Amino acid sequence: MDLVFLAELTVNGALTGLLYSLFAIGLVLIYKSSSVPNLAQGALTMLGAYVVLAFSHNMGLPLWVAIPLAVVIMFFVGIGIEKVALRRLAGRPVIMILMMTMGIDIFLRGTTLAIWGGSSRSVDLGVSYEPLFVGDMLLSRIHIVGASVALALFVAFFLFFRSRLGIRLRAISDDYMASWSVGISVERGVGLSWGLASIVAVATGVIWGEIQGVDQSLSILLLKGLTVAVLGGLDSIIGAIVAGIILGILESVGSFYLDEIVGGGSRDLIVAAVLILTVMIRPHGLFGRHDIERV
Amino acid sequence: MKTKTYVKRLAAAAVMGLTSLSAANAAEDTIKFGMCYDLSKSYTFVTPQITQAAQDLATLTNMKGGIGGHEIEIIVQDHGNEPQRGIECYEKLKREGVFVFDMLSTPVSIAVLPRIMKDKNILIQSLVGRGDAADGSVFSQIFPVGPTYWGQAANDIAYIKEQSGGDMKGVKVGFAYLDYPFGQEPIEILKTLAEKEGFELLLYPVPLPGSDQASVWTKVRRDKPDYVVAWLLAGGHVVAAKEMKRNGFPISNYISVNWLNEVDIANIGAEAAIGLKRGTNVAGGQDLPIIQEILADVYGAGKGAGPVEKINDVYYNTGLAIYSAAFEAARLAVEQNGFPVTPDSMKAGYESIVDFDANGLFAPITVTADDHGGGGKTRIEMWDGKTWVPQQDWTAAYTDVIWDVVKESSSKFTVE
Amino acid sequence: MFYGLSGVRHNSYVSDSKLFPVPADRNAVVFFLLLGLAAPYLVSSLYLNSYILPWLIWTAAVLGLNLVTGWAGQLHLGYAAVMAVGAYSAVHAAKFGIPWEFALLIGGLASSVIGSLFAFAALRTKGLYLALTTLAMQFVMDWVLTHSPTIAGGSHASLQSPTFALLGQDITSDAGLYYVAFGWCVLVTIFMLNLRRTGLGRALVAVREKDFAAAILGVNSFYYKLVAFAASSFIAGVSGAILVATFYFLAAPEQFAVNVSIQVLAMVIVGGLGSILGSYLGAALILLMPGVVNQLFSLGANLLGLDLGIETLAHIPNAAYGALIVIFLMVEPLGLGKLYANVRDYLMVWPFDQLKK
Amino acid sequence: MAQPKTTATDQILSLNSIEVLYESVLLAIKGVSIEVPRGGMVALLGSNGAGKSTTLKAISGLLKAERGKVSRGEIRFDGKLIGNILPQDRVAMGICHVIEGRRVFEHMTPDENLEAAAPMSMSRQKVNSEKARIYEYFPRLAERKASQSGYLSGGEQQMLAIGRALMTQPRLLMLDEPSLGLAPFLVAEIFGIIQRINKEDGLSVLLVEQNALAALEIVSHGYLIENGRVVMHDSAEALKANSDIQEFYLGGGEGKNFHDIKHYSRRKRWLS
Repeated sequence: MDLVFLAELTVNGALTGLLYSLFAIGLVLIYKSSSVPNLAQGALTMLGAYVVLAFSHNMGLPLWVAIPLAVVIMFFVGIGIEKVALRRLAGRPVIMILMMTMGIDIFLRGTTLAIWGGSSRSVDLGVSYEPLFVGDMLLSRIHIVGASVALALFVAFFLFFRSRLGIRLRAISDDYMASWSVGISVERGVGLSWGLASIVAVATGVIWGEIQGVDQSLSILLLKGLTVAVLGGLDSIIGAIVAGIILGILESVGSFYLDEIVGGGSRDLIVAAVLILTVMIRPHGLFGRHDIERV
Repeated sequence: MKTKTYVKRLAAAAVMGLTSLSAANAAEDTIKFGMCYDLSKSYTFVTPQITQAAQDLATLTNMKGGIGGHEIEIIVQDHGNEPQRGIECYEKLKREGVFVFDMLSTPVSIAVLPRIMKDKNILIQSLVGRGDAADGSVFSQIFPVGPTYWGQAANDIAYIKEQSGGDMKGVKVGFAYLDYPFGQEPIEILKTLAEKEGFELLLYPVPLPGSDQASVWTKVRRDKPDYVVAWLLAGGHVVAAKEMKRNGFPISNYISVNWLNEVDIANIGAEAAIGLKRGTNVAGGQDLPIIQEILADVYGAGKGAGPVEKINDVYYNTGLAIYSAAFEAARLAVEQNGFPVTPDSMKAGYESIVDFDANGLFAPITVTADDHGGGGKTRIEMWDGKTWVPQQDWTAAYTDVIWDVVKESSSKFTVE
Repeated sequence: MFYGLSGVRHNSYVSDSKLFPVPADRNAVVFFLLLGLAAPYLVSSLYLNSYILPWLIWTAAVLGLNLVTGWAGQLHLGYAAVMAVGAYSAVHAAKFGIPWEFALLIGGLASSVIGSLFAFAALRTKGLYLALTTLAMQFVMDWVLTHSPTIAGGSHASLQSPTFALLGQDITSDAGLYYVAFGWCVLVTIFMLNLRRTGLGRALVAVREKDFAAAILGVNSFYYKLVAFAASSFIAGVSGAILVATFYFLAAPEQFAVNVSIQVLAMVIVGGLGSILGSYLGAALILLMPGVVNQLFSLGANLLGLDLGIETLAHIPNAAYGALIVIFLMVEPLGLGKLYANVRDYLMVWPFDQLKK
Repeated sequence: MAQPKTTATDQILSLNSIEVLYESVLLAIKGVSIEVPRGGMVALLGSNGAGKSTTLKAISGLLKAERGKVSRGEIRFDGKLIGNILPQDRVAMGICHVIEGRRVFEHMTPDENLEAAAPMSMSRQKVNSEKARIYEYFPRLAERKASQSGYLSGGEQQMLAIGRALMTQPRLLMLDEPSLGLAPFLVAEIFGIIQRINKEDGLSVLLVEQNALAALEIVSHGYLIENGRVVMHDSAEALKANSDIQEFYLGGGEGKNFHDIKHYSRRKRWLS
């Protein structure tokens, strides 16, 4: 294998990885504010894409109208989920919170498919699929677009978390009680983070929907997203970005070699291995706080 | 409409619990087909069309007087691709007088197999499940009418051989497959053929659910295979088409498994898909006598089982193919042994199907006690931007090789 | 009123720590045991073999998961994988000619060994991290199954199970298979009931509540976690093997995939963490719900004259399954077992309910 | 039990025999009545677990976070009943509670800590001028305003917690054990600043302390809580002079043990 090829695998892996980061940012936002691991993020992603399609395909609106509309709707869906389901569980054992988000995941998926049916649809963002060569390396335009969105979101959130509202959200993630004591509405803050995560879900859903079509399989991104989030540290957005790149490269380059040995399909294995090893060796991930729960 | 209201009536009755059993047992003047389908999980890209086709065909047949004067009932239930629920569905319908079952899900078909064999009922297993079930001497109760994946893969190779001028030395064939039993199944036969014909076989596993193919096509671009045979499903083809474009692999050298339909074409883009090839078991398009009849008589009378747009889908044709063969078997059963139809007479009916093609819907099949596949002919069709154009006649290549594999595999199955 | 406590006096610790100190409970248990024994003569074969038999086996499995999750407090999202280990080992052993009694034992032990690997994860992590680790382990297991034809049974990934036999007698009748499931479920239940009264059971609860504190009191939390995982995995393995031997008749990877793990955990939660009765109720609810919901909806649609598409109808049970979990966690996080306990507590003192808080 | 003697208008805060239930079963406070005069400084004294923190949480509304609730009695702030008002709205009304254990936002800088506490409605300039005012009170914080708060010393963190509370523009500042774990000179410094804020801004202060000696130096009035009940209240001078108080809380006396305190409390209750 020559170097150009290795470089191409690496770059394309990193770009794909950034698309995982996109997903993981949604997880991080919620975990950061409320320490809830949101297993329903996959279903939210899928729902986000379906809502965009409902506006663009079913109602015939152009995408640049459909996406903002979906963003607004999903923002309130996210807030609603937090308010109805999660708020009551504050302070309950993590098993119940996990099960709750799993229940929400199953519910959202069932409802989405009951409304729109299971056959795959496509989002057309108008990104060209003509080959794009950089030197001898072939890059994917849509992946570049997606990676740019991920990085743009990262910058946006970086700035947001330095704004006054963002600082208040960070305060909530630091200390509930202290936040309450200085008049920060923790409920509203956590709700806001769910709303933001749902907006991220729309972005993720549209980009992944363009790449692989909109159907049930969008929710399967969850395992990769979780792995990226855990590797990055669960409460760190920069962590999600870096971990996404790492996982993407590991997957792309690693599976190239491993597939030969194990006879294919080693990508899932790599993801599972990264998840297990991270938890075993460094549960707080690359950028997570050290005080994260462990034995 | 008969079949549909029946579904609902049945559901209503079942709520009442035990009472439904005796009630359903009384209605023995019909011929029942039980479709325990996955309508909610992995097979949703195909099951709605197939159930619709089966119901429409039943309606049409009933409008024409049914089979030997007896109406057909189609009972549809969801099992969500879960073996557990598939078995529940089987056991329940069994007691309601159903003995012809169709599971359309590999895991569930596999799960009910032992029960079907033990109860001596009939399992329609076209297009899914185990390929070796074509061996009627072992799988006496299973009817995978139509080609197996093995036969289809072999025919793809035969087509490539034909295109390469009869000599496959130096030809590279890539095989992109979903990395689980569905996609892995043809590997054995492809390896055997590669040895026999001297072409180079390159394997490209695609992890489930098939949406992540970036590295596969990067490899394809470097390996430069002449053809890529693809055992993917639904969205997988759409991703592949995009990747092909990106990697400069001509879509006309892409030969898909039969699971690629008009929805996928629309998702790829009708223009972008021009030249794409598909191995198929049934004739595509609506230009078929049986579909015209359904459109006129069933949908014309407002009795369609679903939206009329869904008819324009090769999976609808596939459903028609499965059930026209099944109804033909039932017709023969009534003709030979009279009413009521029993599992034995149904089996005999199936095994006496000769040269049946449902007016050009698929290649003529002849089912025998040993060959439950019925010939296993497929053909390659090409998308020309508007419709599917057949590239060859119905063929069944390398039948000896396939039967070797079938026999070898079926010999491992023992009926307990 | 049913649970009249008057006249119930215990003169010794032995009698006080009896399994069922309240006579009404004892009577109910005897009643249900007799009902279980007589089931083949009372219930149609459809219900016996398609509903009750899998329900009993799943209940046994749920009890096993409850041991590790409900009692020892360790999250486990890879339970189905552990069941798969037992099922595949047992079937392979039986194919090899080993009598089923030993094959089941082998299945259980194999599961114990693999299941204990999960315990090592539990040594390092807990809560969310343990859940994620076990989930990843489930994926690894799924991968191994779909990529090892020798284990999974050829290119079709289906492994036929030899006819089930005990003491040299082939068991093929509906009633016979039912009794196997019934026997196993009763056995596991008795084990769990007794565990509650032993030091081991109390130690597990201590580990769940606060493993640091337990350690200070001299409870070796790692040892007990290991024991909990091993015992629960044994139950999982045998349950998996019995499920294949008496219900599926062949093993396939889909029977033990990740969604099954989630389903078993849902049974535990809906039934109630740590509740034995809840395990029965949770398994029943989750197993029966899809069919019932589907029928209710099509009935309702029929009555209202709505024309729900067949696809819509098929997805509704899933939505309802998710909603059920959500609603339970919102309304009664301790599950069906707790709901029953509330009623029982109320009736215990009825009509003298001044003890109510 | 002592009855409030002054009229409501003089009082910024008045508690009238409140009871607090945790988890609907555990009675943590059994009838506490307290008054804080406008612009005054009052101390709540008592041993560990006496119910001092619970009283503060009842006032600030933070009980909610611990599944507790005020089951009886009324809390008035500025004459208004506030029992059903959300904690964040009580802060907006002007009650700020500096909770026990400092609890700064550890992963943020002191500067961000202060910003987090500023009401969203406050203008940018006002935020900056408020910050400047707080840095003026606590020059040590100004020096370290860009470092991570988790790495500040205990005294600095306590100052930050108080400064953060001041950002909410309170009229009543409630401090829960500000001296806990701090060196005496730091306690003196912090108490000095509290006194200064009280004088300069007219801020009312309710101070919870175990360190009764230090507290009684700066407050005008003190309440003594035992077992969830107020057992004695008087002016700071009187309390300092009281022999029992000296013995149990100011470390003056010798020879009496815990049993005697209990006995004393009971007798006191009978008398009141």
